[in-house]
Parts: sequence; C-alpha cells; structure tokens
Amino acid sequence: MKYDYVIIGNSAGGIGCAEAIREVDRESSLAIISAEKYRTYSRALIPYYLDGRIDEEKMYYRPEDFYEKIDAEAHLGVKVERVNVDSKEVELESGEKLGFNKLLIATGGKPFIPPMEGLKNQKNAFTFLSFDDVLRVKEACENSDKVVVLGGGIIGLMVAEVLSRKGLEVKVVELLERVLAPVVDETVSRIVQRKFEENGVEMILGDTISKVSGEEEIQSVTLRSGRKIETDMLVIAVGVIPNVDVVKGTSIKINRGIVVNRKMETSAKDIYACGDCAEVYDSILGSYRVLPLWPIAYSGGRVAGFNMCGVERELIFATAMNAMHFFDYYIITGGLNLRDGERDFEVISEIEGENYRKVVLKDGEILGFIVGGEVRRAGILMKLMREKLNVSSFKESLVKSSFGFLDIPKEFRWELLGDKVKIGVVREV
Amino acid sequence: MRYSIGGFRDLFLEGVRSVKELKHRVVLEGEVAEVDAKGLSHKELNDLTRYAVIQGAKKVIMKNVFGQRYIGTRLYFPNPKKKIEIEIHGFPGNDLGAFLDGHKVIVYGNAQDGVGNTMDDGEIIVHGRAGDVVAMSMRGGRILIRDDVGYRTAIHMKEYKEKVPVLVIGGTAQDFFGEYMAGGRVILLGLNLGNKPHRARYIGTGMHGGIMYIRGKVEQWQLGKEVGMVDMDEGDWKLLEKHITDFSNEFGFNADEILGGKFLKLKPVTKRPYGKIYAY
Amino acid sequence: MMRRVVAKPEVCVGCHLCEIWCVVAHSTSKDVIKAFLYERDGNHPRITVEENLPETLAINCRHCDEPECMASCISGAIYKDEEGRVLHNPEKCVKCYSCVMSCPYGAIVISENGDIFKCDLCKDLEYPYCVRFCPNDALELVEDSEKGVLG
Amino acid sequence: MLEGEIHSHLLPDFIIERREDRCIRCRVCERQCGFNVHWYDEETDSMKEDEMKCVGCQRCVVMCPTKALIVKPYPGDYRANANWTKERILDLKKQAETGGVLLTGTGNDKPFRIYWDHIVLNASQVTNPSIDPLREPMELRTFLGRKPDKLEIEFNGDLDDVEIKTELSPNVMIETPIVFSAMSYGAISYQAFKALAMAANEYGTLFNTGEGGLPRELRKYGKNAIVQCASGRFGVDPEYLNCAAVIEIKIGQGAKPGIGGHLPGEKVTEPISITRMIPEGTDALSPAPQHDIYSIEDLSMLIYALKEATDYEKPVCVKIAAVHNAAAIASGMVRAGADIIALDGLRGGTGAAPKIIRDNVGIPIEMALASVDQRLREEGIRNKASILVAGGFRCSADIVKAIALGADAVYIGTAALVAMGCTLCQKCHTGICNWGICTQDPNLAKRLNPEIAKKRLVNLLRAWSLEIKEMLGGMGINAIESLRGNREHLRGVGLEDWELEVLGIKGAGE
Amino acid sequence: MRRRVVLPDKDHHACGLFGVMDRSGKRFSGEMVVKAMKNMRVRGNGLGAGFAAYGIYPEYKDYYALHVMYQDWDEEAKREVDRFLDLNFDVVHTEEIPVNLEARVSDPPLFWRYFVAPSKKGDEKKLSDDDYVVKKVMEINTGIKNAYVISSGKDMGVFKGVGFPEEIAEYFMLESEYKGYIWVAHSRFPTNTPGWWGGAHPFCILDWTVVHNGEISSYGTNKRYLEMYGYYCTLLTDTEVMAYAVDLLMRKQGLPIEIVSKIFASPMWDHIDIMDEKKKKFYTTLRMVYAPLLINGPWTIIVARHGEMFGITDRIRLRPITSGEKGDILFISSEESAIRAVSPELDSVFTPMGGEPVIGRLKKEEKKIEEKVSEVIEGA
Repeated sequence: MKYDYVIIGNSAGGIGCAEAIREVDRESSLAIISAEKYRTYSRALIPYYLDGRIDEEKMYYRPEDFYEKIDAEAHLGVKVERVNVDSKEVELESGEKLGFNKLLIATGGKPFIPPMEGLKNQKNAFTFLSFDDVLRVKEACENSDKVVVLGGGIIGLMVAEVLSRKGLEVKVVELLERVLAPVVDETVSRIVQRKFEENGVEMILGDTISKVSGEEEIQSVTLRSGRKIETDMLVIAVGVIPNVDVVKGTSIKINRGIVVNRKMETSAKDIYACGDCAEVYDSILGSYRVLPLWPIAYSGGRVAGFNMCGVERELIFATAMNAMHFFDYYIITGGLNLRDGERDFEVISEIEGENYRKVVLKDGEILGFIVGGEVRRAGILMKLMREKLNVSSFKESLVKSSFGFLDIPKEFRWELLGDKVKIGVVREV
Repeated sequence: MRYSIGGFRDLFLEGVRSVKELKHRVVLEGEVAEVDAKGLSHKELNDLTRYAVIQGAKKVIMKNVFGQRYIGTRLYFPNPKKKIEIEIHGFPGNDLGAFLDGHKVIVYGNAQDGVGNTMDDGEIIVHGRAGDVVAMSMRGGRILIRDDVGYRTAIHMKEYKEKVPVLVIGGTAQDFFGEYMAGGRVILLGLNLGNKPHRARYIGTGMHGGIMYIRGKVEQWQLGKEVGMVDMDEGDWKLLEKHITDFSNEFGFNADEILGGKFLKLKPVTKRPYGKIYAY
Repeated sequence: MMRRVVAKPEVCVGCHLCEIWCVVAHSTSKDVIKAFLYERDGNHPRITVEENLPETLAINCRHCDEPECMASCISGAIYKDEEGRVLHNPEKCVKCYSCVMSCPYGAIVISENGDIFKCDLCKDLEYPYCVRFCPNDALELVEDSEKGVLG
Repeated sequence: MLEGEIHSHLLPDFIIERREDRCIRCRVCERQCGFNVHWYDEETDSMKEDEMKCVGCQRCVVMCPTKALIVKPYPGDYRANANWTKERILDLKKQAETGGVLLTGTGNDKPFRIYWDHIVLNASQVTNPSIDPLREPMELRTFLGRKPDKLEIEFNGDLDDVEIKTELSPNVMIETPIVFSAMSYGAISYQAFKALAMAANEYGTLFNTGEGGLPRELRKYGKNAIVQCASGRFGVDPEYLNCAAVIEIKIGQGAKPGIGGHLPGEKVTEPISITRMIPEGTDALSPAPQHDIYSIEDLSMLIYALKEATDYEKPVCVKIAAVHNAAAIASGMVRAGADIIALDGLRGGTGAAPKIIRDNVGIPIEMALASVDQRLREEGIRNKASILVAGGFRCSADIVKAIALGADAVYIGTAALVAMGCTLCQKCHTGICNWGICTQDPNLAKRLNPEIAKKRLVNLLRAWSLEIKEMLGGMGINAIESLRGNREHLRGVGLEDWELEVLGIKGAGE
Repeated sequence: MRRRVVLPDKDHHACGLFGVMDRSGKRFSGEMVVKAMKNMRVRGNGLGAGFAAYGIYPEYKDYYALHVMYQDWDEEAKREVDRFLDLNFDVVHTEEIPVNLEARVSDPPLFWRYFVAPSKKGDEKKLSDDDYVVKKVMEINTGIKNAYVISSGKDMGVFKGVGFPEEIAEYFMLESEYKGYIWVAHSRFPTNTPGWWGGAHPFCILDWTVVHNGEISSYGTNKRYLEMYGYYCTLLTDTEVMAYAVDLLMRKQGLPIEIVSKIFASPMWDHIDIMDEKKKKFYTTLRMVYAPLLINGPWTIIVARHGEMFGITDRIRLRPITSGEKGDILFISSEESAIRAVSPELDSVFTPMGGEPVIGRLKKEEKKIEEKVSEVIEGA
C-alpha cells in the first residue's frame, strides 16, 4: 500500500497537517495512523472530561465524518514500529508496510516518570496524558478518598483541581519550591498555591516521592523529606518527553526531540515532524527546543502539511504559550519566563488584587508576559511579542488591564491591524 | 434730482496699454532688464516686469517710478520657483511687494503705505522712509526701512514655526506700532531721534505674539495694555546682531554703535488677550 | 469569499451602538428593548469599542484566513465554515481561553459569566447589525473576492 | 461657594424626559453628550441628567437606540411680561453673573419680518405654457464675474469662424445658483469643511473657505473654492490665492456687521495652526476692519492687489454685511473693481458673535438685495458684477425669489449645516458641537463623517435644484437667466407700500 | 406704481487729496496740481474731482466771487438766482464760466460766476459782510431748486464736477486760464451718492475750502449741531460739515487751527488723564464744550483760506497724509509720489501724527498768526 501522504499521529499536529494538505491538494491519497483506537480527540481536554464538564462526544476534536470529509484513510489503533527512511515506508506493528511520498511524524509525547522506589505497575498509579489514562483515573477516583498528585505543573494542578472538586483529599507534591515554576513567576505561583490551599488541597513543595509502598495497589508514598502519606491513588504528572521511538535507529536526527527546520523538515528528505515529538525553533528565545503545546503542534502540522504538498511555508512564530485556569483563576503566559533572580531584562508589572500583568522586555521588545486574573485580550501582547515591536514608547500601558490598540502609537497600530481598518478617510496624508 | 452719472470708469484698467505696445520700454541685457516706468500705470509696469521675467530676467531695474503700486506682487511662479531681484529708482506706490513670493525688492527712494502687505517671503529694502501699515500681516521674509515708518506698522504680523518675519526700522514709528501683532520680530532703532523719545502711542496694543525690540526711550504710558517689558537674553542679542549688521551694511551705519544702544524688549503678556471679556 | 467588518476609526464616534446592536442581533427577539430588558441571558457584544479619548476604535473578529484562535482551540469549538466565517461553537467550548491567548486582535470576548463570544458576521441575519446600525458609517462590511492566501 | 464664584439664578433651557420602560442603560446618551448632561448612577442602575447643561441639540434623542428620550423646552417661566421676557431676564442675569459680553452662535433668531414669506411666485396659465421640467431641458448654469457691456466680434467672412476681440474678465461657472457660504476651518471642523469641499466639487458649485485658509491637501478642491482674504489674513499665501476659483475679500458678515472675530487659542489646534499659519494655542484674532482698507479707495487697492497676485485670472468678490447704505456701498465696490459682490443679510449665520450685535445690527437681505440690484441698474453697472446673496436662505423658494429680485446666486450656510446635522442649538461659540460640525474637539469632530455629510449636501443641492426647475417650469422659464431680476414674477402679500417700493415689486393682484 | 425717493443723507467716499501753497504769495498755474492729481488717478473712480485756487481774480479781489451751478441747465433757476442776487447784492460782473467742450466729462451742468458786493437792508445791516454772504448762500442753496453756490469767497474759486481730475481741469481750462498761490485739489471715489457735479469737492463757504478723504461717522451729530448755528447741509456729502465747522470755529469764533485741530481730533481721555493739571483742565473743557464737533471716523482734510492752508487727519490717522517742502512751496498730499511727481527733489518730507495739523501760512502773516495762537493757548 502506498500513499502520497502518510501522517503518524492523530492529534493536533497530525490534524493540522491533514487539514493543510487538503486545503491545497484534494486529490492525492492520505493516510493517518494512530496507535490509539479513538478517532481524533483532544488530549488537552482530558481534565475537562475527568471533571465531567464534557462528555465523551465532546472529547472528539473533529466531527465524526471528519476523515471522510478530508478523504483520509484512518488507521486507528495501529502502532507504527519504525520508519524506513530509504524505502520511504512505515512499518507497522503488524509487519504491514505503508509506502509514502511524504511523511509526517507527529507521535507526540509520552509521560515522564521519575524514578521512585517501589513503583511498578500498581493499579492505582496513573499517568495523565491519554484518553485511556483519563478513563482509568475517572474510574479509580469514584472509589477513592485520598490522592497524591506528583507534579505541580499545569497537568498536575489541573488533575488536582478536578479531583479536589470531586471531593477527594488531594495532596500535590512538587519538587520545586513553588508550583508552575517553569511557566509563571513567583507571584502567580503563590496566587495559584493559595487558590489550592483555600480549596483544601495540601501543597507539598520542595519535596518529591522517593518511595511508594504497596504491591497491587499503592498504600502510601514516602517523601524525600521522610514524610509518609497514605493514599488511595497516585497520579504522576511530572511532564512529557518526546515520543521518538519510531525514528530511533534511523538516519533522522534526534536531539531531545526530532530535529526539524522551520519548514518542519527532518534531516531526512520528504519526512517531516511536528508537535511534542519535535524540537522547533523558539522564535523568541532564538533556539531550538521541545515545545509541547497544542497551538504549536497544530501550526507546526499545518506548516508541514503545506510544505509536503509543495507550498513553501515556515513556522515563523513558536514559543512557550499557555492558557490555563485553576479554580477559575485564569492565567495566560507567553514567551520567556524569567528564572528567579535573572536580571538582564526590564520587567514591568502591575498587580491589583489578584489581577496581575507583567511583561519582560529586552531592548524594547517583549520577550515574555504573564497575565493572571483578568485575561481579556491577552492575545494582543502575544501579537506584539510575535512582531518584535519596539514597545518602549508605550510600555507602561502594557500592564494596564484595559490595554488595547489605542494604547499603541498610531504608527504601529495601523500596521498591526493591517487592512482590517480603514484610515485616511477624513484627512489624506 | 437727476444725477449725472459718469458711467463706469475703471480707475485701474482704463486706458491700459498692452505689453505689445510697451515692450520697447524693457531693455533686456543678459539676465538684467531695465524698465522705464515713466508715465506707466501700475498694471503696465507690472505687466512689463512679468514679461521681462518670463523672458529670462532675474533682475529688473525700474527707473522713474512714481507711485506705481503692487511692484513685485505679480511674480508668482510656482513651478519652478523663481527668485527675482527688483531695483526701484524713484517712489513706488502703495502695497509695494504685497503677497510677495520670495523676491527681493530694493527701493532707492521713499516707499508709501502697505509695504510688504501680507508678504509671504523675500526681502524688501527701502533706502528712505515708508508710510502706514508697513509689514501688515507679513508672514515671512525681511523688510529693512532706513528711516521712519507711519502708523500701524507690523499690524497683525504673524509667524509660523520656522517662518518668522523680521522688520527693521532705522528711524522711528508712529502710533499703534505692532498693533495686533501675532508673531515675527520687529526692531525699531530710532537712529534719527538723538536723545528724543519715540512718540508712538499704543505700542503693541492687542499684541499676542512675536517680539519687538525698541532702541531709545519709550515710556510705559506709550505701551498698549497687552505688552510687557522683559529682559533681553543671549538669543535676543544674537538676533539683533545679525539683523542690525545686515541693516548697517545695507545703509552704511556702524553696527556696533547701534548695538551699543539701550534696547527694550517687548512681548505680549498673553497669547489670549481677549479671552476674558465674553460670557458663554 | 472573504467577508469581514472593517473599522474606520477616524469616524468612529465612540457611541458603542455597535455593541448594543450586536447583542440585539444575537438575541432571540431581535428587539432592542426586549433584548436588554427581558432577555438578559449572558449575551455579550462580540465587537469591542476601545476608548482612549479622543480616539475610539471598534475591534471585531477579522475572520482571518488562517485563524490563530482556531489553531489554538483545544476543543475544536472554533472552526471556519464554507463561507470563510470563523465561528465558535459554545457547545464544544471548554473555556480554556487558548483563543483569547492567541487572537492577535483581542477580538475574542469573554462575557461576565466567563463565556466566550465572537463575531459570526450575523450569519442568521441579512446583514451584520453592527454595520447596519453604525450611525456614522464607521464600520463597513467588505467582501474580498480574493480567497485566502492559498486560493 | 468658591471664591469669586456667584451662585447662579439661571433656569434650565430644556427638560429631559426619560421613558424608563425603554431605557436599556446603554449609556449612549452619556457618551454622545459633549455637555455632560447624562450620567449613569451605578447605585440605582439608572441614567440621570443635569438639565442645566442641556442645550437641546437633540443628539442624544437621535442616537438613543430605543428612543427613550424626549428633550423639550423647559416650561417654567417668570410672571408674564411682554417687556421683560424670559430671554431678556435670563440674558441679564447671565451678565450679572459673569460681567461679560454675551456670545451666541448661528444667525439672528429674532422675529424680524421674513420678506420671503410675504412674496409669492407666478405661474403660467393659458397665455403662455408652463414647461415640464422633468422632460424638457431646464438650465441652471450660472456665470459669476464681470461681463462687458458689449462684445466686439471679428468676422472672418464665415459666421462659423468668429473671433471675440473684447478682452473678457474672468468668470466662474456653477451648475446651480447655490453656493456654500464662508465657513472657515477653525470655525467648523475639518470634517465639515471637507464635506463642503467635496460636495461643491461633486455638484459643480463652489464652497467658501472662510478666513481660516485652505488645508494643503484640500487644495485639489481649489477649482471649487472661493478663498477668503479677510482681516486676519490667515493662511493667505500666494499658492492659496492662485489655487482658487474666486477670491473673496471679506469686509463684513451678516451676523455681526462691523465686528471682528476671535478664534480662541484653545481651538487653534495643530492642524488649524498649520492651515492658518499661526502658532498653536494663539488666539486667531480677526480685526474688525481690514487694516489696509479704511475707505473705498483702499478697497480698490486690495482688489487690484489680489488681481495682481493672481495675474488677473480670478474674479474678485467683496462681501459685506447688509447695512443701511448697502446700495451705495455696493456701487462703490463695483466701481472699485469687484467682480462679484456678496451681501450677507441680517439673518446670516455665525460661529460666534456678540448676541447684542447679532440681534440688532444690519438689515434683511431681501431689502438689501432689492436696493443694490436696483441701484446698480440705475447706474448702469449691474453687469459689471454678479451679486451673491446670503443670510438665512431656508428653501429653494427663497432662492428663486432672490434670483427674481436680482441675485445671480445665493450663498447657503446655515442650510448646509442643517443638512449635515446641525440642529441650531446656537452653541457654536462654546466650541462644543455634539454633531461634530462646529468644534475642534477631535472626539466630537469625528462624529461628522465627511462622506455622509457630503452625500447629504449633494442631496440638498440636488433637491433644491430640482425644485427650482419645477418653479421655473411653472413660470414658463427654462433658463435661470430669464428669472434673474425678473421682478414681474413676484408679488407681495401683506406688505406695506414702502416695503413694496424698496423691494420693487407689486402687491398681489396689482 | 408708487415711487418715493429717499435721499441718502450723507456721502461716503474716499479720495486723493492734494494741496500746494507758495508761501511767498507767488501765483502759478494749475499745471502742477493737475499733474499731481493725475499721478493719483487710482484714488478716484472718475465720479468726481475738483479744485480750489486762491488769488485767481486779482481784478475783482474785493468782491465776493460766487460760482453758481445750475443743475440740469435749469434756466428758471438761473433767472431766480439772477433776481435774488440783484435784490441782495451789487453785482459788478457776471459771466458764464468758460469751459472746454472738448473735455471728456459727462452731463456737465451750467456754471456762472458773479462778482458781488453785499447790499444789506433792514435788520441784516447788523450782520458782517461775511455773515451776510453766508446767510444768502444758504438761502440760495436751500431755497432755489437746481441752483447751488459752490464757491463764495473773494479772489478765489472752486471748479469741480464729475470726471477724473485731469478731465475736470481740462473742462475748466485750469492750466491755461488761472494762476493762484494756493491750489487744492481732490479726486473722488464716492459710494453713497452717485457722482453729481455738486457733490464733488472742494466744499466752500466764503473763502474757506475743504477737501476731504474718508467718511465722517459722526456726520449726523456734527450736522445737527451746525444747523443750530445756521449752517444747512444741502450737498449730500459729509465733507460739507467740515467746511461749516471750520467757518464756525475759525472765522466766527476766531480759534486758530492749532486749537480747532484739538476739537476735531481731540486727544484720547487716557492721554488727557496723564497730562499736567493745567493741560488736563484745558483739554477736558475743550472736549466737554465742543463734543458735538469731534469728527469721528477716518478722515484727512486739507483746508484752505486766503493766506493759510492746512492738512489734518483724524486722531488715530485712519487716512493718509504726507507733506513736503521745497523752498517756499508747501505740499500736502495723500501720497508722497504725487508730490514727487511734480517736485522730485524736496527739502523735507514728513507725515504728521494723527490729529496734528500741517500748516502753511503766507510768510508775511505767519508771525501775526503765531502770536495770536500763543495768546489763545496761554489764555486757556
């Protein structure tokens, strides 16, 4: 079997790619291969599903007839064993081989599980990444009272919030001294921490699990500090690492993730990669890195898709960006998150109650921002950052909650808005 | 009563002769044209001047000028802009250089009323005296008058950004000097007064912009309500030095001697002299 | 066919009537009094008039060729229909605000209840109300015959 | 009480009724009121108003999406007194509180007799046919400028090949005898000014820059511009004069004969300052007289100065306020070389004038026009100049009557403003205009979209021109020149002998 | 149709003025003044010009020379005037004023001149000759239709009409027929009254002549004041009041022009307020008493009588004046160029302040008058 396009991966990156291909090329054959048996769903939605805010149907990212509509052959529940670069084939678990003209690898990430003593496949130890994971957690939590969540990152906290709201006694264990440390600053970390604590979640910081006890089921965990916590469940949500299994041992270059250029091409001809499995160029930091983020996966897939069918595109903008919320406290971040104590940057911030805005500038350009609480129109900051505009002349206004285009000097403003506004209708220049 | 009506008589244009009939009065040599203005009406003289410039003259010398008006006015050449020099021998009439568009006019004789009326740019130099409303609504350029001027000199003179008109008067002026002045620099030297004070009254009445420099004696009661005396600063002296030096070179005075005199600097006390008399 | 509402800030009078009529357009009754006095159901204007007097500027969804909001939408709630409109399906929305994060115009609105609203070009009406009722022609519905970047 | 302040005894001019069952608290009224009348009270979730500030401009009423507002005159009054009317008492109190000259905007609102309303037009019946203006040609084209008494024509044997030997004075052609009168950029907003320029351009008529200059980017409308050279000489440079169709020397204005003008410094914003060529924030003072014109021969001096400055290529117009000796003055103006004379009557508009002047000085335009036309004819110089009349023209019939009395064309000012949005609230002098017309506040000025305003103006010109054609057709006339000075088509109703005599028309039935 | 003629009650006009005087008393022809006026052609509009000349009738210098204008060549009016003069005067000589019919003027009326001596009767014997003549002139001007006495002094005459100055001069042949030691001329630009021959300047009463440029805004006030003293303005022009005011103040009340100028063009109150007490009192009193003769508005006049010519403007000098001297000759003009056109080289040229007169007097009388002036001022 040979296809013009083969996509390994059925999530944001893969779908982005498939949709882009079909915008340009409706004729060629296209196959999407996914190790999971589900039709395309949103991994990012699993906390919402766990919460019960959405049902299974809404987990699906695209309508039921999606593959039909885009005329793609979906190979679901099919695991790819390896990519054969030279023969331009993908080898399936079943041994079947699918040929391709162009290939996208969008295999995503897999959970990172830190080493801890006594951890094996206990029934009540969970990761939290896939549909299967959430189904298991959901089932387990029905009969549990206590849970320990390892990891004070976004996923860890989202799980913790949901479980806490479900009435479980939740303890979050985070290795660092504050939660969300990679994505937000101390101020927001503390606000979030307080939110959890107010809602009865115990936040154990600067500590980690060194040992789990229990055979079939985990009975308790022991922290590095020596504290022992009895628990009914352990959710490990420390992070994801790129899933690069299918290209291991091939000529395709891998660093932490699959190395791609800005056209999302790997080191092998006609083979592209995107999403959590790839390392993309962070246009703000100016270096390649893994950015396991939904929008970047989708855009990366899209860029790959265009390139695959001959329309040259580059992923111009990629950097860290997160929209998150904990107990209705919303946070949107973008770009560089200063490490504590870093000083080579200009920081402007304003806090009013729990409403917080902060921008990090260097040479007049925005390198990063954090907005917490009132997050309306935060995308404008993202845009300014993306355009690398020199904002020195209006930097003070960036941290006003009312910040908008009218705070931006005219010479930039109309450029940012492009032909989406008509100027000069009164006075010709 | 039956009126005897003289019909319509065009005071300016009646009997005006065409350029064709008169062009023999223009002698063009290279870029210099000479016109004998004797007996010419103002239209005829200005027609001939324009004709000479279109023929290529860059300098026009007028002889026997007696009262012809608007000399220099009809020289608006936008594309390309031309700069003409006009030398007048005699006594030009009113509105000398009105709406002047950047040309240079030199008068060897006295000028009358309305010198540089609403002049836009250029230079007018009078080797003699001038009449009333000199530099009215002047907007740019420079006027140098060697002797006295009449009433309402520099009335409503204006300025805008880098366009700051300058008027230098060697003698004295009469009443309403700088009335309504809205901008520009006026320098009154009083060179022919000896020790006598200036006689002008209502100096700077309604003034709301610009600066006047007066050399010689002026009493407070001679000033309008809207002006105040202020101290000279370095910038003032620099300005005076520049224009007085030019003035002295033009008319043969000693600049240092003039600059050694006592100068009074007058400025409006407000940009809004009449803001408070109305009820809204 | 690309359609979108274009603002003319120089004649925007800052009356915010576009916002009012946007709510009316998305009300059940389509009646201004009823919409505001009897139907207050969390409806929210999808157009935002920025104010920094004397300047005012109505910002509305641009229905981008390649909408960033759609790219970042984790639930598939934001989609582009056949006519090029970028639409939002509240049924699917989980209020993650990724769209708010990525819309470069700040044109995705969050209501008082935290719901997401965005311009749908009054798809159920003859003409967008904001344009129709702008008292000063400061909004204009433009239709580019030119398709997106990709033809 | 603050120091120096006086507790006011004034009454509100207007009362505001808010129909609560319709108010949706959208706060449009609040945002649209430049006088800060409306405000939202969060505590009671309701809109409130300060009626003392209301000027009755009706902006809020028009903008209210639910029509929840009614603004009407304040009914409270003092004890009836035919001598001490409410207006007199309130004016007096205001002066007692401020000690200042009362200013007002727009034209005279006093009940002077409007002669147009006492003049009726003729129509053809039996003895000659009326003409159907919808299908047959109807000509309104008008030329403004000096005409020679006769033409010398050279025939070259062939009648198709004739040459005119007479030197003609410059004339300007307009497609309808309606011209926009002088409203300066400064008095009115840029938006309004531009709308007038565009409308004049589109319809083939003229607008008048007033004395505030012509912004550089609008000089492309110069061929439709009457540029003013007024006492302040603002923005007058050689290019300004040369780009124009007509140059107008402004001597006086109907609303304030004999009075200069002050554009207060706060209105001299950057763009105004560029156009007027004076520094920002400086009072733009227009002296009462032109200081180079203290007598009639000085007028001729300036007329010819302007002709000189423009190489005798433009007609020069001289505008005066209609005053007692208008006829004689007009004669002098024509003899001084004016190609067009403009008369502005008692009811002429203004951006700002002392109320006492506006309401008491000058004479009605009807009388001035009739006597000027008559006088110029008696002196045999009527063809030497065109007559433009201004001062309160409200409808096309007024225009037809003016032309029949002897005008060549009319200036409309207030009518044009009303077309654009003006509601005659008479607050022009405050610099606040909720309709964006008479203001330099950028926030208010942008309320007037020049494109919309232009359409409204063009529609007005079109509508009035059509009506003029209808009336002409009814009189059996198909060219406007046959109406000019054709007083046979006018009759007076309810006028006294002396009035008929000055107007030079017969009474109805005569 | 009914017609009613409403006569405008004053003239607005503006003009060119010129006066020249030989202070030694030497007489010269009208050529110079005509040339000067021609130079200022653009100050008029062809609707009026006129001249006054002093010393032109030496053979009849003891008789009042009446120049009478008959509008519309009204024979009846002339018969009436002839009868009136025979009755009230001894008429020693009478003739039509000679004119050049070739001159370009329109509709000239008939002009006659009469050289007369008063023949007073009854109560009128109490009147001085001058007062008698004034009274009779007023009687003709107000009583006889179409007849106007345009000149009534001794050894002088006024010549005026509708046309540009050179045309009027040509009509009356001033360059060839007359020689005088003072010439005053006027070129007119009327607005209010259409040009009519009687409305031209100069205005004359006895040997006082006035030419005027400008408009007298206080005309109504001045006119009604003068009417109380028997002066009636009949010539539809505001200049007339100047002539009568000068006659009243200078001839009848004996005030010198140095004082009269302070009545016509009085100092501003804010300047009077800072004068020393004596002066303040004088000027305050002067303004108080002669308030109705403050001449307001823009004006320049040149006034002449035998032995004296002066020019003066309004107090804020809204109209121009320039004066020049060359030897014994004094020039006063609206424009310097007119003076220069007839005398390019001058000993001096200057412009007086508003309200300050330029005075020329016959040298032989200069001293006498100056003494009188100082007497009056001291006495004030």
